[in-house]
Parts: sequence; C-alpha cells; structure tokens
Amino acid sequence: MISQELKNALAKLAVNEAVVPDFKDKGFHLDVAVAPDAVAPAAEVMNLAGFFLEAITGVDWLAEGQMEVVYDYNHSISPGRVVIRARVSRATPELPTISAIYPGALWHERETHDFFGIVFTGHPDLKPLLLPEDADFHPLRKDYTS
Amino acid sequence: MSGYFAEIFSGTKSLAIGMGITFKYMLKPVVTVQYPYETLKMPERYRGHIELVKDPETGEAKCIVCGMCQRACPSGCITVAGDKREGEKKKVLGKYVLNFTTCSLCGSCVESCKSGAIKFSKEYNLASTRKEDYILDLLQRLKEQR
Amino acid sequence: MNPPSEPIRLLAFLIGLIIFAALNAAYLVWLERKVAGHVQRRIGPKEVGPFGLLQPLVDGIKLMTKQILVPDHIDPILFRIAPPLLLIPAVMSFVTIPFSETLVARDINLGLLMIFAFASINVLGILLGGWGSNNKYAVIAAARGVSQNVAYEIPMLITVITMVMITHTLNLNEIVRQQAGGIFNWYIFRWSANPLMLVSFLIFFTCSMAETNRAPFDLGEAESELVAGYHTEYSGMGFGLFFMGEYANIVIGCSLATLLFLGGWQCPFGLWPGVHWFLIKLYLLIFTVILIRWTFPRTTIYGLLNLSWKILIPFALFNLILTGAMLKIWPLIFP
Amino acid sequence: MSVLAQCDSKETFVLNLGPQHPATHGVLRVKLTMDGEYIRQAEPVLGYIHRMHEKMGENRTWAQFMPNTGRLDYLSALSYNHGYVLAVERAAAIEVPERAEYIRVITVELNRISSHLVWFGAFILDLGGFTPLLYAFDDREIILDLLQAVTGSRLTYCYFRFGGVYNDIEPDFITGTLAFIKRLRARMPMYHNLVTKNIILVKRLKDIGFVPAEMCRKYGATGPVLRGAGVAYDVRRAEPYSVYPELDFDIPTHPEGDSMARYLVRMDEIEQSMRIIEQACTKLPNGPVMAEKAPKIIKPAKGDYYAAVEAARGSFGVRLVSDGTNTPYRLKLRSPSYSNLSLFGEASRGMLLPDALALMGSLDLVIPEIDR
Repeated sequence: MISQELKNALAKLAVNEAVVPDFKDKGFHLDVAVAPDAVAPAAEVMNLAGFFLEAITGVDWLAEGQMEVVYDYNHSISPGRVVIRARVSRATPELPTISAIYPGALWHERETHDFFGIVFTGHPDLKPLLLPEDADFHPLRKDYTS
Repeated sequence: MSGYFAEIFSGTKSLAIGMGITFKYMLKPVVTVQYPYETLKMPERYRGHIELVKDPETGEAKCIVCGMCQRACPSGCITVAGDKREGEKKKVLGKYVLNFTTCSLCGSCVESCKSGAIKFSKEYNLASTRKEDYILDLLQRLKEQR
Repeated sequence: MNPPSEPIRLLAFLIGLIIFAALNAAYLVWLERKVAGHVQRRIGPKEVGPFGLLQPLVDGIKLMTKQILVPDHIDPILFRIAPPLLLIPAVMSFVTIPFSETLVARDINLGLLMIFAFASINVLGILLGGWGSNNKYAVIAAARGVSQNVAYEIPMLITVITMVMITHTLNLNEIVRQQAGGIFNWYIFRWSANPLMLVSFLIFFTCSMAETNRAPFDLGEAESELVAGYHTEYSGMGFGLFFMGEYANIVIGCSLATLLFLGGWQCPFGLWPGVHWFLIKLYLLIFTVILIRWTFPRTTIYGLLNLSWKILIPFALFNLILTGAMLKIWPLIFP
Repeated sequence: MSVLAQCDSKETFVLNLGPQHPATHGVLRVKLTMDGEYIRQAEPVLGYIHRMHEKMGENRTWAQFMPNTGRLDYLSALSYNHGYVLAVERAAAIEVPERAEYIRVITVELNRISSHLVWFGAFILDLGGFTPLLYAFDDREIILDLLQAVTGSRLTYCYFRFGGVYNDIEPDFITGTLAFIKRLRARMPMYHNLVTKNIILVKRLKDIGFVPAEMCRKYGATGPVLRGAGVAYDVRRAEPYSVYPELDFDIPTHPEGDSMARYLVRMDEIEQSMRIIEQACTKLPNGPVMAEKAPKIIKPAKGDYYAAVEAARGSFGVRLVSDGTNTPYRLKLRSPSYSNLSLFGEASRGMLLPDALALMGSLDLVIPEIDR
C-alpha cells in the first residue's frame, strides 16, 4: 500500500491534487499529475521508496494540443501502483529523462520516442528501438496515417 | 578435500542416472504420430477456416446476407454480397469470399452470426505455394459439396 | 595358394580401411539418428529404404552434388587443406589397429605411439579450418578446440604411459594378446596390476571423447553458441570431410579403449577370439558415446579445463605413481 | 567477474549474435563487443518482428483486438487474453460468472505449464542437451490437445470474452486435465533426475548469471526473474484477480539470483500450477460461462484503466485509455520480457559467451512479445 510519506512527497511535486481512485475500478492506487520538469524528482522519490518502473508510455491528446507521458510505478514487496503523468505541448514535446535513476527507463523512453516523437532530454541514445533504424515517423500520434 | 571426492562421486552418479533414464526411454515405444500415414481426428471445436452451412430444407446456404460477420471480422477478410432476385423478398447470397491470408481464426464471425450460417471446417492440410489458393470462394465450395 | 605379396596386401588393406572409415561415418550417422530418435521416443530416419538404411547413401549423394560455396575473404590455402588435414590422420591411424590377431594392416611395434602422433595432427585441421574461414564464430571455435585438445592430451597420455608400464610394449596386437583367457584378464579388471584400473579406463574414455570433440565436450561446434563452430563456412563435401573425420576419430578413440582395456579381439570367456568380438565391443562403446551425446548438456570451456586439470590429471598422475609402486612392490611380496 | 575480464584490453571485436542465431529463439539480435570470449558490452537490438499492436488496437473495436492478444506471447497466449479481458471488464464494469472465472484459471494455468515446459526444453537446448526438449514436448502435446478441444486452437488462443469465455468446457476436459496432472507429477522426478541434478547442468548454472533483486527493481524485471532473486512478487497474490484468492498455492522463490535459481523457480511453478488446477477442478461450480448482462457493444466510460496478470514470464499489464467510444483511444501493452531483457546488457557484462547465453535462456524470452 502507498505510505502517507510518499503521498506527501509526491503532493509537493503535483500540479493539482493527487487522485486516489478505487483500485477495483481503475487498477491503480494513486494518480499524480506533475509538471514536465518534475518527472525526474518524482522518479527520485519513487526510487527512494523502493518502487520499480513498470512502463513509460505516451498518450496523444490531439484535440488539446498536448501529449501526456505516463509513468507506471509498482512496488514488489508492498504492492501499490502509482501513476505519475506529465503533459507537454504537442509542438515541443520535451521532458527530462529518468534513465539516470532507473536504467530500465532507457528502453521505455526510446520506445516512447519512437511512437510519439517525445524527446527525453539527457537520454544518452534516443535512436529507434522497435521501429526501423531510419524511421522518421511516429505511428501512435493521432494524426499519423500510413 | 572430502568435498572434492564427494563431488566427483555425486557428479558421476548423476551422469549415470541420466544415462539410465535415456536408455530406459530408448526401449519404450515411440509416441509420435507418423503423419502423413497416420492422421489425428480434429476435435469438435477445432477452428479451421470458416464454411457456409447448408439449409437442409432448401439446399441453399443458410446465410441471410446481414453482413454481421463482415463487420465483426478484425482483419476484414470476409466479403459478403447479396443479389436481389425477382419474386423473393429477402436478399439471396450472391458472393461469400474469405481471404484466408489475413484470417486469424478468432471466431468472431461465427460468434456474430445470428442465423448459424457459418461454421468452422476441420481442414488443416492447406499448404500451398500460391497466394490465390487462400482466397476461398465459400459459396463455390458449398455448391461443390452437393 | 601363396599369400599375396606385401605391397598388394597393403593396398588391399588401405582400400578396405578407407571403405571401413567411410561406411562407419555413413552408418554411424544413421545409428546416431536412430538412437537419438528412440531416446526421444521418435522413430528417426525411416523413409529411404527399410529402417531408413539407405538414408546415409542419399545424404552422401546430396553432400557430394551440393555446390561448394567458398566465401570471400578466406585464406584460400588454409581453408582448403583443413578438411583433409582432419580426415587423413584419422584414416591413417586405422593402419595399426588390430581388428583380429591377423587382420591388421601393419603390425608395427610402435603402433600406439603412431596413433597418438596422428591424433595430435587433427587438432591442426580444426585450427586451420577455423582460422582460414575468417569468421568470428569459427575463430572462437578453433581457439576452444585447440585449448581443449591440448588440455586433454595430457591426462590421456599419462594414462597410456601407465598402460605401457604394465604391458611393456607399444605393439597393440601384443597388448591384446596379453589379455587372453577370459574377462578377468582384460586390463580393465586386472586389479593386480593396479587396483584403480577402472578409473584409468574412465579417464581414458572421457579424454578420448574430449579429443574427438564429442558431446558433452563439443565446444568446437557448440551449435547453440557458435552456430556450427569451425565448420560454419564449409558446405558440401568440405563439411562432409569434417564430418567423416569426426566419426573416424570416434571409431579410433573407441578402438583404442577396446584394445587397451577391453581385450580387443579376445573373447570374454576365452573361446573363439576374433574380429567379431572386437567389433561388438567397439560398437558397444560407440553406442555409449552416442547415448552420452543425447543425454547431457554441453560443458563450458572452463568447466572442461577444470575437469582436466583438477580431476583427470591428478587422478592420472596418482595412477601412474601407484602403478609404478605396484610394479616394484608386487614382486617383493609374491616373488 | 573474472580477472581476465577486468584487465583493460583494447583488442575487442564486435560479434553479431542474431537476428538469426540458434540461441536467440527468434529474431533478436545482440550486438556483443567481445574481448576474446568475454563480453565487454552487450546491446540487444529489437524490432525485427515489430507489428505495432498498439496502433492496431486504436483502429479496432474493443472486441476485435482480442485475437491480437493471443499473438503477443505465442507460448502463453491465454495469460495475455486474460490480461486484456480483465482490463476491458474493469473499464466497462462487467461482472464475470464464477464458473467462467474457474475455467479461465484452469486454462491459464495449463497454458503456464505448457509455456514453462517449452522454456525448459529450449533452455536445455541452449545448453546443448537435446533430449529433454522432446520429453517436455511430449507432455506439452497433451496440454495442447486438451486446450485445443476447448478453445479450438493450439497456440494462439482467442478463448476469453468480455464477461466470460467463448464456450463451456466438456466433462472429459476435466478428467483429461486431472489425468494429465497425474502423469506430469509422475514425470517430474524424471526431469529432475535427468536434468536438474545433472552435474554438468549444475556447473553451468550455479553461481553464474547473477541478476540481484536491486537490478530487477532498477529495470522493472518481474516474474520468475524477480522470484529467482528472492522477491516473492506475484501479481496473482499482489493484486488478486479472478478466483486466485480462493485457491491455495505458494509463490516459489529462490534467493540466489543466479541462473539456477531462475531455473528452479520455474520448475517449482509447474508444481504450483498443478496444485492450482487440481483445486480449481474440484471447486468448479455450475452455472453460466458468460455474463448475461454483458453488453454486445462495449463502450467503457472515459478514463484510464490498468489491469495486470501474472503471465508465464512476469507481470503483463494493459493500460487502457477510453474516450467513451467503441474503439480504444490508447492501448498500452506492458510486456514482461521487454523489461526482463533490458537488464541483459548490464547483467552479462564480463561474462563468457556460453554463460551469457545461459543467462539469456534463463530470462525466458519470447521475441514477439518484446517487439509487439
């Protein structure tokens, strides 16, 4: 379960109040929206709390002109899923990497860059992972058509 | 030192036991089915490619050309077309083509069919070197069955 | 009828031995596949001929008619001499093997030594094949093959020296003659010469498997790691020669074990000695080798070297000293 | 790390392991920078069978995506079916009848056993032993026959539906399953005698290929890899779904973190799965296998949903974003092997090539699931 300390630490970084959904309905325990430059401090908080990174993914909100990056964290000893999300503008989708904290994020960030074109600043090597090495398209953007 | 000899002894013993097992199995009868001399009977629910069901009364296809299967298919591999014939109120099946190259045998079509007009065939010997062999005209096949 | 003159006899033997080696290579593959099949509860080859007996023939034709692909960037000379370099020493070793008391191409006094002299050439074939292919996997395999062969020649030779000390001869036919008169005169059960004779046999057998690059010591061609090892780049009959060389080496290794420890052409109960006993023992050993291949996973190179340096060599040395001591002490106790 | 690997040699070469290589089981490529036989650096290169399942999901209705889930991990397709239906059932608030839940558990666990059996065989094959593969396939064949009789297919199942399962099982499925479990119980000692206790195998796996718990955490590795590092994390217990809370089973862990520990975890899991199936077969209630109130056309309410299951390789998660229409707005598949493989580069540094391949085998990779 999510400890109160963690909730407090994340609340400091959150842009608006954290959502505590009903796990049965949503499948996660805590949902925190942070500013794009707060994802690395948030990852640091999660790291200190002993969480592991399940996945990083993006969502393209075409109508709002924004892209959302979603970080799924989980804890293997006292399970509790924490979702940390940050929104960046579609025009300049950039946010800092967390790969220095979680090396597992290296691949997830590369994949998100492949699919959405979101640039993770500070990532050592953002070359395509799943797409061909010369791919210059981002298939999961909503305005992408093959 | 005693660990050294014990390991040699237990190691040699484990090798001897292993060889005993394979030797014993060598004398047992084979378990393979000698395809193509022997074949297995496919179970009742085996999913081969789909087939049209004949209406026992009229001898025609049961299909009422509602197009539900076409819409349910995830990969769009079914093409149904109906003919309007004089003197009959309902449409009569004019064309039913299955593009088996993209079919994933999920069964959505059979499930969606309200009139029970399609079923799975039990055919599995479908190897071919030509792509055209997998564009199956099911109406034609139904007629040939007669 | 006079016995044929020496050159004709030798020629006949040479042709016979080459055929023997080739047939062995062909039918050991068949046996291997059949044993593998039944061990895994399948049938194995069965389509060509009764019990698939013509399969080796068809395989041979296929190998011979196949285009020999020679990749670019190879060393043309080394690449081409490697396969014969592996096969020819193996076939040559057959010359001194006594199939029975009389059925031996050349009954020379240094027979045992000659076999080991030739056996150490075949590692050159592996090295040159791997090096000449100019392929990274092949080079790794060649390096492995050489270090493996060098490591295993030591315990093997120490064991053979032990045997020579007991038998006082390097003539293989003479060694077999000493084992006449039933199963308990075979050197494997000659407790009086050395109580650890069985250990000697196991060391020798293990080493001969390692020498011939057989599973579980097939590091040189470890197909799940190095694709096909030193013969990755060979196709057609180039590969076929490597293959024949490998099986000829297995036959040589098992023949030596039979001759040194299992009484060669001697009968277990002292009756009707002859070539049939030699062949029965030989193929039983080969069957064991095949069964081992289809039972065990592969060792690693350091596991292999550990086995050699930490277990086999100390034991072989201990055996050597023990035998020497026995040879001196035994006559004192029972003069 | 050995002394040799630590000394700084500038003479390295690059070895391309794959995309076609016997040990990579499919089309994975690993770019190895080697110093002799020691690995300096290993960089997995992915994407050779990338099919963009996530985009396909956005172009299809919720139900039409079902067949795709069976094609992520071809060895335990039902777990992936299960993960997806759980996510959609959570999003659309569909209740599943109890009988259907039990059928799901029985078939998923059978599938898990068959997946572990294939892994067992292929792993020993990586290590150079041929025969155990065929013995494992002999047993697996029975599972495939059983599942074929129920689901209609042998490998890429598409059996679960939102609100239940496609069709009910027949009584001889239960008797067949119980007979199979009896048979496999009798075969397990043979596997252990032939393989687990074999000195060559022990020498190759013990104390080699360490993946400690902290490394698992940093890379997000789950499943037998994490349990082989001593952490008893199993989604079936951590976030109980389906009827797992009602079943009694253990989470096997081995604290060593070496290749042997991961091997033993999977072998123990086969035993646990057999226990689960036995209990589920005895507890199987009567009733419908499909929720009566399940809507024909699924339109979940707006929002995010997540569901995870314990697949044979670790935690498989589905993140759904619904905009209230009949197609998903975003569908993220979190595949376990992806995270498990990502630690290979760090874990294999300084290892010998054969040991690194043993490590890779013990991670139990299924490439289509990594590439998606």
